[in-house]
Amino acid sequence: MTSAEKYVTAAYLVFLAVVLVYVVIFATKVSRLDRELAELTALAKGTGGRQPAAKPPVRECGPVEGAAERPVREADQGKGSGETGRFPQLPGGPGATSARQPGNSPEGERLG
Amino acid sequence: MIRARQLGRRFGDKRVLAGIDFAVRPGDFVLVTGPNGSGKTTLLRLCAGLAAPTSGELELELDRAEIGFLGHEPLVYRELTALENLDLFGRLYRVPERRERIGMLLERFGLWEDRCERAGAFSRGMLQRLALCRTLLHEPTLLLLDEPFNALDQEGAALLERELAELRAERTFLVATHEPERLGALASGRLALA
Amino acid sequence: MSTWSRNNGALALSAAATCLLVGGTALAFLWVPQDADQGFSQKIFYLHVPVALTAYACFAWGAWKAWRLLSRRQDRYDLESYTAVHMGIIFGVLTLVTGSIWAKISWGVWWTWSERQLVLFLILFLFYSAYFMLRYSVAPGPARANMSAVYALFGVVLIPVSFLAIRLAGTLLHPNPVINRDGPQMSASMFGVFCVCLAGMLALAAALYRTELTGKRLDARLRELRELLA
Amino acid sequence: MSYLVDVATLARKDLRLELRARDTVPAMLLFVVSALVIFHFALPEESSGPAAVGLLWIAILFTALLGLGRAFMAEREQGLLDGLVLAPCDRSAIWLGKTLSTLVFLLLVEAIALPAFALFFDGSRIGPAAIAGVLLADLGIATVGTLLAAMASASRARELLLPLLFLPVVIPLLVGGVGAAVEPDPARYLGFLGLYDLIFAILSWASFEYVVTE
Repeated sequence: MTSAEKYVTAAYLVFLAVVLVYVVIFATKVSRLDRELAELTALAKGTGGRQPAAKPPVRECGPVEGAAERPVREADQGKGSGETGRFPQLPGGPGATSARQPGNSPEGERLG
Repeated sequence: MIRARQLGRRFGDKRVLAGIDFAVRPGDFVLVTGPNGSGKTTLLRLCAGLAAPTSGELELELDRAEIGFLGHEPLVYRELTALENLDLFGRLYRVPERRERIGMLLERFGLWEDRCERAGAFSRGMLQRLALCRTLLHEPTLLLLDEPFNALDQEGAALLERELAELRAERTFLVATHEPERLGALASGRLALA
Repeated sequence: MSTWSRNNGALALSAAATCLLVGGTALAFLWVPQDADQGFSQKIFYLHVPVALTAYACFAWGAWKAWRLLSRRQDRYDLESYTAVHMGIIFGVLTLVTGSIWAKISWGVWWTWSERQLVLFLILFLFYSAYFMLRYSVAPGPARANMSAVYALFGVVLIPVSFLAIRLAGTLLHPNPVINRDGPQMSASMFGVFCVCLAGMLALAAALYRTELTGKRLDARLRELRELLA
Repeated sequence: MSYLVDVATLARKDLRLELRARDTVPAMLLFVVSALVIFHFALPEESSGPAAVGLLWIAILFTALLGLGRAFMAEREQGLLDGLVLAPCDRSAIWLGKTLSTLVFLLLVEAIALPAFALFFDGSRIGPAAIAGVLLADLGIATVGTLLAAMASASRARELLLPLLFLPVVIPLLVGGVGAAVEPDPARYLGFLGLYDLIFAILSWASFEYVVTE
């Protein structure tokens, strides 16, 4: 093999190596996604019913997520089940007329 | 004047505002209340156009010249004097009879003696008053005030209440505050964020 | 684009990429006559230049998506621009490696400042590495998307300007520039095979781009789901 | 017309801030002179040949980098960019105002740096073409640099990020500047610098709005 042939084959091998490394990195990413999905489906099964979500098991903060688990805020309670977040009812302030726009959905008093 | 449908804002993974619906019509005085971190400041920044919603829509019928925004930061240059700061923003907002208006505002907020003082030398309360002067400088039709009373002393708070009562008639307000009862009389509506 | 057509698109593209690349390389080594003056070493030409052109295509695609982001204001373009630039820098690094191998064969040195394409890719590599530094140091959100888009647009404008600068610098650094083969004269068959290799490389880039984009969208959706359920 | 008034207001504000604080220009001056001295000791035999011009240009680029690092310091530390973005003026006026003030600082520093270079190294290199090259390149440095400074100031590691963003983009300026000073017929290089300034000034002017708003 002349030196030129060695180098040309080396170039093609480098190209192949880079593509393979890329595929390997992408595979690890897919497996991480798969593990995460499994975790979430377990979470979903666990809180399928209406009772408030048990405090989710404290996950060690993976370098990617980073955000520590925050207890569910009251307003977000209805989020998962497709309702819009409702706000706690406030005793109507004296003379507080509602700045609500017409035709607001009755179930949540946004304002006033 | 402002209409929001399912307004939401997320910072990275943290969802600060979700599914907010509200409308503010001209002449309203809406109080925004809620604990720290409930997104009051973010809501005001969205209305001021300083931040873009990541979900939902926000309609604003005003252009920037008619909006007065008072945030946690006084938004004044510490190296410049009070007069120079107001003069800078006066020019940018093309305020007619700039000098008289600046003089009147400084007088009204008790900053006239310190007008040639560097803003850096001001106390936190004086900076808040200077920021209020800057916010009211161009007579905005919509006022977005984020906890305007913090760092104000007794006299400053009284000044502000008088000012708000005076402007209540012909201006629209969206005020985030921790003491809603202080402005309860003026309020025409309330938006509670949890 | 519905997910059905997106997944099949990636599949079709990768299939096209594999057969085009394998076919092109086979033709290049077995069927095409050797180059008159360069002999066997000219074969690397069928790899180095397609990879370089694909890198340009990826940067241009990233800039096009960035332009759409700034004009259309939809944040899905941010992810697409980011993935395209990511593809571009991968092919850019490949170009640098194969280019230095080509320099080693032709002139016996691993790096030469007289090969304009190579120097341009070095500058682009520096430029787009800063693109990723910028993205990692700004908090995710509309602000980051806008800035990355503006930077990607700068990049694509920088390519011709830098190439012009390198040509000017060429006469500056060493007055007698080495004869530089911008585009070697190729016989019809060589050009044909070259086009096959180029098409294969572009298809490969498109396939990788599509799959990586799906991966990133999956990431985003999972994060949303985690939030809803958490 | 009012656009220019805004630009003038903002530029005057920056100049007044600098006069009041007096921290950027003196620092840049000391930096450029000490850089030249260091280059003399670092490359003793180079200090007469054409490479000396290269040393001048390296000093100019890194001094500009120092100045640009401080360009949006006040706006970022006190959150003042919001104040400027809220103003009804066109956002590119903020960019143009800052570019003009940066340009003034750069010219002030070069008014000292060029004579110092002539003194330390050989003055024959500083011909009219070299000075024209420096001026044209300053335009490019100020326009692109201001936009990149605004980008870098939005990130956490702004001192680290600005050089990374800035240096690859100004390589063509370096080539044009050095070429204008060294080459016998500098016309091509000055033309190239002009082209660069034109292209990147328009691009920066058009895209600044997206860098400071969401």
